Amino acid sequence: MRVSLVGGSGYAGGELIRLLLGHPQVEIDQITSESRVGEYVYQAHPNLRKQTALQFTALDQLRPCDLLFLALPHGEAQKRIAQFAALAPRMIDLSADFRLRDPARYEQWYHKPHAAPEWLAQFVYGLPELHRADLQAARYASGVGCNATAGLFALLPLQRAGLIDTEKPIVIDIKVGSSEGGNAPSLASHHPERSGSVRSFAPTGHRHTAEIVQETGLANVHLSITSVELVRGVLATAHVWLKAGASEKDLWKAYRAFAKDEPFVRIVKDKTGIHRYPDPKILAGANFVDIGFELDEATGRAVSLCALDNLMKGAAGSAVQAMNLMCGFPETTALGFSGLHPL
Amino acid sequence: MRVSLVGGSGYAGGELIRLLLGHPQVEIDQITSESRVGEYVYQAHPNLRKQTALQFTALDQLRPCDLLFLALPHGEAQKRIAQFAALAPRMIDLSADFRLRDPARYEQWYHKPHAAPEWLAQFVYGLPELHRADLQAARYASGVGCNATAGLFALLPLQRAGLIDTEKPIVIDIKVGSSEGGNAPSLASHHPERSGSVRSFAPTGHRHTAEIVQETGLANVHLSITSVELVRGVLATAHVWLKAGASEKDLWKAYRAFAKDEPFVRIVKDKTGIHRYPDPKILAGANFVDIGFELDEATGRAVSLCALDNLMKGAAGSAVQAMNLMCGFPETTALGFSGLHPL
Amino acid sequence: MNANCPECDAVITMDKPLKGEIVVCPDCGAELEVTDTNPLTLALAPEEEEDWGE
Repeated sequence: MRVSLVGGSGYAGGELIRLLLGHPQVEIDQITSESRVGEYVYQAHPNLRKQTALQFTALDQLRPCDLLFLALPHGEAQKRIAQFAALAPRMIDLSADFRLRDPARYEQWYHKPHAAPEWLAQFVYGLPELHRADLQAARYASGVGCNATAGLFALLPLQRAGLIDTEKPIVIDIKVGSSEGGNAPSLASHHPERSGSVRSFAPTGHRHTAEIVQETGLANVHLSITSVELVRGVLATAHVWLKAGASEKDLWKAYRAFAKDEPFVRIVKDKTGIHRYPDPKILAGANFVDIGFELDEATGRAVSLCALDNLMKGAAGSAVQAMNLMCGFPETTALGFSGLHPL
Repeated sequence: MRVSLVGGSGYAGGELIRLLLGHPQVEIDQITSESRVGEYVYQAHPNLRKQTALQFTALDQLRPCDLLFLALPHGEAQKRIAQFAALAPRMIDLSADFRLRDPARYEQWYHKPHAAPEWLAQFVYGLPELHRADLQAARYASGVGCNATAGLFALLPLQRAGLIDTEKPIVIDIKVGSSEGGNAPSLASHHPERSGSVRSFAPTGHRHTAEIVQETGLANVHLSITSVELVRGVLATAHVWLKAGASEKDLWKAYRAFAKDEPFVRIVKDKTGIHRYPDPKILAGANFVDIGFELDEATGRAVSLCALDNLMKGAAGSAVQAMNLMCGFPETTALGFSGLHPL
Repeated sequence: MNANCPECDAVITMDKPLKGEIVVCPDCGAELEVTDTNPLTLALAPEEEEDWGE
């Protein structure tokens, strides 16, 4: 199968290329980048040196292919979605443009009207663990927000088991790395300023709240994002009040049920050792979602934890997983890397 | 004034010695350490090379002095408090042994009965911003818990202004550095394992909750601690629901009123630049407490932020500040270091 | 023979369990002690709560 990638010079694009190069059923035809036209792919992605001889092409040189990945900055894909759709029967857009079903909610969170609202209903939200069947039948899939994904996986085991007291507020405090900001430098990302900082860059609101509300139906959800000394990785700490009487055993049952048939979801809750709860550090480059929990029985508060790599399960990994489902390949193809330890 | 320090080989002890060496009214007589008897102080604290020629002495060599600092591991001071009290008219204990007024609450959080409950009432909780008058008249003061201090300062401005809806839960998600764990190595603190980790080491409960409940009187307080890639520093992110109608202006008034007469409390809430909210990184070695907030008016949730250096305002800095009050010295003496930038 | 972990309810199978034998739960890593073999019953083996982090 021939695939092409629009906007391949960013971090998520680079991760996607790395995965696709390792995919037996896929051959990359073209990778576009307006800023790096003519350069070799490895010049933007040094880990891919001698892995591909491809060079970045201009957007207007794009040829038809079997599946088109879009990894443009937010707001770009929606302007030319029809033009892209004419080039390939299937598309996966990693940006935020087609994640929300409701144009009004898009405008509320992204502060401008959607440029192609009629297309929104045609895109399936690209999180396989939530929309496996839909994706198998889908032509178009959106990517996932990395923070939203971590927040979703922290809530889903509890929600599916009906354990959440929806009257009480849910607080999700998310710790993130610097790669979420993309590869455009700024004073904020200047090393002497960024290294070792613990920065509350979105204390109350964040766009990814909209995806969590859409995909869980829970309304009383409150996000807060703090960036820490990390490049890849997200840790979501969700504070959730459970219905009266919920016990530790109920939680184990809920998390085990959720993870049972999911190849990439692992439960991390140990009583001994130094890896007792999910930690994104060891997930760099892997498509795993580690989930765990702790119950404060005295107050009925459960702290649900989720760790993942924002560039993998939070972006490129889920995109390839969605592609596998859409094209009938085994779901875990090209996603077998287990992460490194120590790192 | 002659002071001595019991248990001077730890990080908090070392920070205390650094500060006392810079205090014009104070002369350090003895510094004890059972594990390093006979060694020079700088061998444990390299930053103090050529700053002091003192050597660690054994506990049983301790002579009477004007004020005795205790920086022993938790549980030790309470066993010999009478013996220490005989040596000095004033004492400041940096450990957790005498922070809680109520012996029952101590046993609940520290899982063993207090060895000298009758002494608890004689100690003032050593946070100057909360007990300035008491400290001026006090003979004995306890230290403060670093996480508790950050949590307290995140709540106090709102509580004093009567803005908190005490029916709703308060969630404080605290990010900490590795120096909180002390200088005893373990597999958990082994660099290849600790560096770059985002570790939920106390997802639901932490001893410092008891101090926050004691000092604020708020019951509905829920802590969670995550250690990140950092050596010194604490950032408390408190999620607090406010009474209906509380506005951004009310918050500004509350924080300004709280910080007005406090030399070490600074408000950090800017609309521009890269230092918009409190960040512990630039507070290393300084006694400042940076507080800030963001209000989500749609939901009435305020996110109150507090950053400090766990070894300074969270331990040795507050101890010296308390000493200044107890001994009638100007409160900011020897605490003027403003922190470094860039760091 | 099967028994449930007292901590997390995971099903633990042992073929020839011995009384007093220690086994680690595959799901939650808790150390369990065989307190009876007919039927197989497991109890949390006492372990002191070491402070593993900061």
